[in-house]
Amino acid sequence: MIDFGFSVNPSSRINLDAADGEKFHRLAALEPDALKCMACGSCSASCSAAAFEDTSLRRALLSLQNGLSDDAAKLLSHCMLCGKCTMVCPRGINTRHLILSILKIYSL
Amino acid sequence: MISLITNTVHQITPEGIIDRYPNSYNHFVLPFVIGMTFILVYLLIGLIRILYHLSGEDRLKLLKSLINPKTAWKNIKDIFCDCLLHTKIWKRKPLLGYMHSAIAFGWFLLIIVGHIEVGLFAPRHLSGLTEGSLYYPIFYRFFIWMNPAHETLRGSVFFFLMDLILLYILSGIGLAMFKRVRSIALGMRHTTKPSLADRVALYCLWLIFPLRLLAEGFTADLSGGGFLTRPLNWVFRAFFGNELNFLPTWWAYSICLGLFFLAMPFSRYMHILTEPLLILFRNAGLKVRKPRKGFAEAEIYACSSCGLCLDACPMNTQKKNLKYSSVYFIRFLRRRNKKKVNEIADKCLMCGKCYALCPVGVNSPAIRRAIRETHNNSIKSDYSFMDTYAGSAENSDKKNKILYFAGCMSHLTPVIIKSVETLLKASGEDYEFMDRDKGICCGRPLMLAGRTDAARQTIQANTKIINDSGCSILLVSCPICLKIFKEEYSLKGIEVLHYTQLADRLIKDGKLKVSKSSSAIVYHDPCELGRGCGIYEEPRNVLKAVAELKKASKEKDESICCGYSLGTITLDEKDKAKIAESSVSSLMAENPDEIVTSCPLCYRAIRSKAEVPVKDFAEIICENIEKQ
Amino acid sequence: MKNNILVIGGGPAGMEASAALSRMGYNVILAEKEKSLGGHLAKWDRLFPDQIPAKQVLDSLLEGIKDVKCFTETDVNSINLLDRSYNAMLSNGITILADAVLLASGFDLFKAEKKEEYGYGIYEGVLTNADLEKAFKEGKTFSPAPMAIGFVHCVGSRDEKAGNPACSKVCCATAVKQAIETKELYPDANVYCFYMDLRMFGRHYEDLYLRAQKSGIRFIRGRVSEVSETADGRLLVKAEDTLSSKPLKVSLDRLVLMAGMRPSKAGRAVGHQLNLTTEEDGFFSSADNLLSIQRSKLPGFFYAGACTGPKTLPDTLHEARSAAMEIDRYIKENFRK
Amino acid sequence: MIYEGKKKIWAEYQKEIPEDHYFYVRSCIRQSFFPASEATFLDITRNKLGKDIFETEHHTTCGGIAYHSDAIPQETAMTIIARQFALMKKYGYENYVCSCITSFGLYCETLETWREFPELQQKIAENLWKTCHLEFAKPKFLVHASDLIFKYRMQIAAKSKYKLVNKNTGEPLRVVEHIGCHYSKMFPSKGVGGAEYPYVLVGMIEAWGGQIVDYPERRHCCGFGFRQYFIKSNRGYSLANTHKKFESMEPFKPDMIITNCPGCPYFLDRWQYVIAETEGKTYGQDGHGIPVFTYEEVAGLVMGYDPWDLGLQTHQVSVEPLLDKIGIPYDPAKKYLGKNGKNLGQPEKPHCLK
Repeated sequence: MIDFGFSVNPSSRINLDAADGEKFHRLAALEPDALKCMACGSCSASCSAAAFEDTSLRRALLSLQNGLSDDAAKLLSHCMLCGKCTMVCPRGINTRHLILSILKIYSL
Repeated sequence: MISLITNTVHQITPEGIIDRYPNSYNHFVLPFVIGMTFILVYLLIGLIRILYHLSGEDRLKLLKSLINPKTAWKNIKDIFCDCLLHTKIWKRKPLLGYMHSAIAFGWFLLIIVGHIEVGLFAPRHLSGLTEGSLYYPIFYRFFIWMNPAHETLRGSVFFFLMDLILLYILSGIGLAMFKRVRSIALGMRHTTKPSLADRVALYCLWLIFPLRLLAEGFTADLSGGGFLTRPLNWVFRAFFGNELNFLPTWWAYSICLGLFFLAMPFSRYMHILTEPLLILFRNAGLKVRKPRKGFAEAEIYACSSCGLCLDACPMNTQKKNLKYSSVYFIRFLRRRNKKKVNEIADKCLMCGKCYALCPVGVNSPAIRRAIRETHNNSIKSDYSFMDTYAGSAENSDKKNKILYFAGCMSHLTPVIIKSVETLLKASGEDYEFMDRDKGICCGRPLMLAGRTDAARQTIQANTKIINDSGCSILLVSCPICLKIFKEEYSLKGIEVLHYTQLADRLIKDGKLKVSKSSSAIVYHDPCELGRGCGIYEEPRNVLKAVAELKKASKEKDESICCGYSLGTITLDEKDKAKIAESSVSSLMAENPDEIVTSCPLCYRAIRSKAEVPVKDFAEIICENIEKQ
Repeated sequence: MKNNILVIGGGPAGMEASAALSRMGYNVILAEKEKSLGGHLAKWDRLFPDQIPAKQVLDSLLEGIKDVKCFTETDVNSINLLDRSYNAMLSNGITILADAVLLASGFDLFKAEKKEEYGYGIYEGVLTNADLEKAFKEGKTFSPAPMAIGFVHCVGSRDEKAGNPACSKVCCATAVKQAIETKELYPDANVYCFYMDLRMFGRHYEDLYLRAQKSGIRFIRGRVSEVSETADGRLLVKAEDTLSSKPLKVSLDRLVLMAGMRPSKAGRAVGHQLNLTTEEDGFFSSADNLLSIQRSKLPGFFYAGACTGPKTLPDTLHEARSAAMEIDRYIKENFRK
Repeated sequence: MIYEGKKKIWAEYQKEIPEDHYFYVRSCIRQSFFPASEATFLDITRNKLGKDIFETEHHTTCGGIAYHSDAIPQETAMTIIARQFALMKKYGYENYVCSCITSFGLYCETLETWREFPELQQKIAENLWKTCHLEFAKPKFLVHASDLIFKYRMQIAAKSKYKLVNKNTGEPLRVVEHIGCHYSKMFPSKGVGGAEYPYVLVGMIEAWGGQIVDYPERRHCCGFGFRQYFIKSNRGYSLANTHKKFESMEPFKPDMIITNCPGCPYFLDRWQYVIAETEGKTYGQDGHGIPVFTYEEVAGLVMGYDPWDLGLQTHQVSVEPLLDKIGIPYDPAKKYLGKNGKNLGQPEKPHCLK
């Protein structure tokens, strides 16, 4: 191996073929609301934790669907479960249970 | 009759009482003795287990409370009122209260008076096991022959008393039987479905006292009897003749008692024996720590499965959700059905109404929280941002009297924040806004979800900010925050007040002048404010000063949760909406013009369902501040 | 005397208008270039949002025109405005003197092969909304059962390079409907919808969207950039997931292109003969886009349906009925004084 | 894959390529890295096919590299280009053929810009006159050198000695074609076969017996991208693009790659070495790489040129396994001998790439 001072940049591309569908199915079985997000962003806009750190349930769900579970866990790690997102979600998603379920399924 | 007593040794007492059996024994007592022994051993083991699972600190607390005369007196009072007289039920549902006290207090009296009678007339049989002291007082009327010629006034009083007590109990049993058929007549819309052990114990309980009446009726001519047993004896003799074969009824009576005691640990009737223990624990100030052991176990066995929580639960608007009531929760917990327990624990709104209305005082919300803790507390979080955040106080150099913490939810209802600020300014109060732009959550939602460790971190961060602010009053507009600030924060010298309390105080102090409008309003008690913190009167005092206050069909500690409590984890939006509807319909009982509440969650929930204007507590005060 | 009215185009608009005019007592002549009536409706299996069979709608439309003279496989060879009537020569040799003409020439589906990067006609797995609908109608299933299927919204719509900057209005709902039907047919398959905006404007359309989401259909916001074939003959589809601002790839077994609406070629030929103007999008310009969409700039010449821009079926049918009323009013004002 | 569908698209992107009489301009990069390719182009067209391809030593760079690296403004680049066109006119030609894809793209861009903005063309004509005293002209036909070879592919096939066929199996070789981005992605109508399914190299491969490999990242850039390569801190990105292409073509097991751009063969070839040395991965058979050729090299090979005369010893990826596959004889001893017979010196053997 030779050090050229540069190497292949990692790809930022999402590969849906490699996404773990089984875990997401488990999540959807536990909290079917996982499928209902329409990406309006109300949750992140009202989020108490987002005022301090990068926190977004919308993006966390998206990351999970894209197979990037580490990103999702990070996006929810600052959540204080205050429930504002539940109050504002236009789809009536049970966000608190969804967050708890994500953290439980994907942090193992 | 003579033949019956020929082969007995006559031991004549001063009042002509003769022991018909020299060894004071007959085989029929065996079922009772077996049952009684079983239950006593079971109780002893259970007590040791529960005490073993208490933490050392809790055991010490318990011991101290037992020797403290103040708590000891409270223990006695509570046990007498709650376990025997059932005053809590009496207050809400008199007929149901009578039923319970008739059985419990009646039976208690029967035992006590029975023992006194034995103590007076055959004291030997109370002295030791060899003399049958375990069973003798129970079957006293079987073992003795009383010379009618020597009947005294003292004896007759006991005959009368014992029969009166029996009648009292029988009236309770009669009501109980009637309740099985038509529960609504006793004020219960829903009743529990009994388990097999429950049924066995129930039928035994129903039979015990009628059988006692029968048995004593058969022997009333020998042992003497009162206004019930004597006439019964005449009737029996009229039908069956002189030779009465009374032994089978005594057997049946003993079998029922034995069976009842054998079934007791597996049935709801365990509450009779566990409730006093729970009272001792509660008065000692113990709290639920583990979901199934120690204190919680005492709570679980203290549940009488009466089903009053079925009617209390706000989820009962839909029949499908009745299965999430506390009574079933406790039942599954007792049976160690983990799946069901978890499901119910997560569904609950934690509104606390079942706890408030429970005649035994089983704190099932606390147990639910402990269950949640077992599977949610290990969830990792990253709250490092709290380490550096120092709050967004506006003029931090000035030490203000009042620090206002709006909390996460109030930020979704700007009308509350705006009105609270208007109210403070109108009263000339100096205040500082702790979380105008952003803030750390109070920790109650995490706590409710069982994430205790995470909650502790937010509590720690907020405690520092509040203590550093130099305030003397912490003002909150969200009851959820209020509860945790009061219970879990250690704020030195700082008074935590809900804005309803502050408003009441400001008006009383003359700092805030309000005028009364002609509007008829109704007040919705938020769960965490009312049942959670016991604040019912302050908001009403203020509201009476600004409007005509109407009543809701259910209010104060019976207030129906708005459905949007943060306590629930899995209840879905549709179910929440249904609960909100039932809450609103209770509020509309007297057709008020407006609904007022004092919680941002309730405000939003009720607003979404009510057809009359919904106002925040501070908002309606601001509308009625007297212009100077 | 009954006034002659010529209706050009035997799709839903032409049929519904003919039925209404005939009920009003006019002598209606309907000319349709295809072998049978029904237009695109006849080729569709089920209709959004309620998934009622297209045949059911078609049958009731056919029922309405029992008394109408229909010429199928008939083009309008020439048409010109005389004094106040139109003289039309049909390809079947018949000449008609009509007091009013209704153009209901509808739309052509965008030719999906024009979006070369999607590989329609090049990769076996790529098909159009019409192809899929045909397969549904004929009860044909894919074998082996596909494991992953994608739907591309806005193919030939909202695309200046494809010559159509406008929205075709029906594709979103069609895609979601077809995605649901596909998922029902192949429950184990991953179904993806690649959309730019979801325009679920009609009644129950949003319900359809929610139903699709609940059934596990994944909505990816981003237009497919290119499609290629993998070594094992599947389709490799690339897009950007614009909600996470990341490029994305996925292997699919089938890719369904939601071909949009373009002005009908045959309709434009008729318009050309009368110098009827079209707007920039190629659809006919109405006298007024708010008050009288059914009127053209020529007296006695009317429009109904998608010849004045993309429309849903209910829109088309409403227009057809209101066009009939407009024609009735025109005849009464000009011929019955 | 439906071949008929592709043919339909190819039919839509036909470009007029005159048979003969061209003014030829070279490529800066190719002159340096693949000098034999341009020499072969001239030899085949002039000597083997008897075409009139004129070249003058007075032509310069087109300015493309400087332009794309933001080193010179557009007007400067256009004036340089105007001078090239003026030379063509001066020597009496009206068909312009260039060796470089960057140039080809820039010529197309310039001609389109002039068409859209005649005032700019006027200004450039003035610039040209002021600076060079040359008369402004535009070519009647602008083609790329690969267009010409495409045009002559059948004539070359008729004169070929070898076919792109594995002599052991008789199977056609699996060939990956790679088109320079600036050939038709900017102006699909200017390239043979358009941008999505370009036909220019496919036509050659088909004519010479090979089989085309259509792999998912076929359209992707080779990784050159001017700025991405020139700045060292961006090279990892350049490399990543090449890596992506190879990962995508690997399952198709291609025998060779044919390109029509100056940068592409260079990067597809050299980056295989860097990928091998940094990632430890090779894409050809038995630890070899996939050999990369210019279209002139491939034309030369099928026509029987000596591989070393085509400059194949300057490739990083060894070509011998492919030559063996086709059955083209070569003398290993002569690999590193120059035209004059002197030893050029032998490169070090890489660690990973055979």
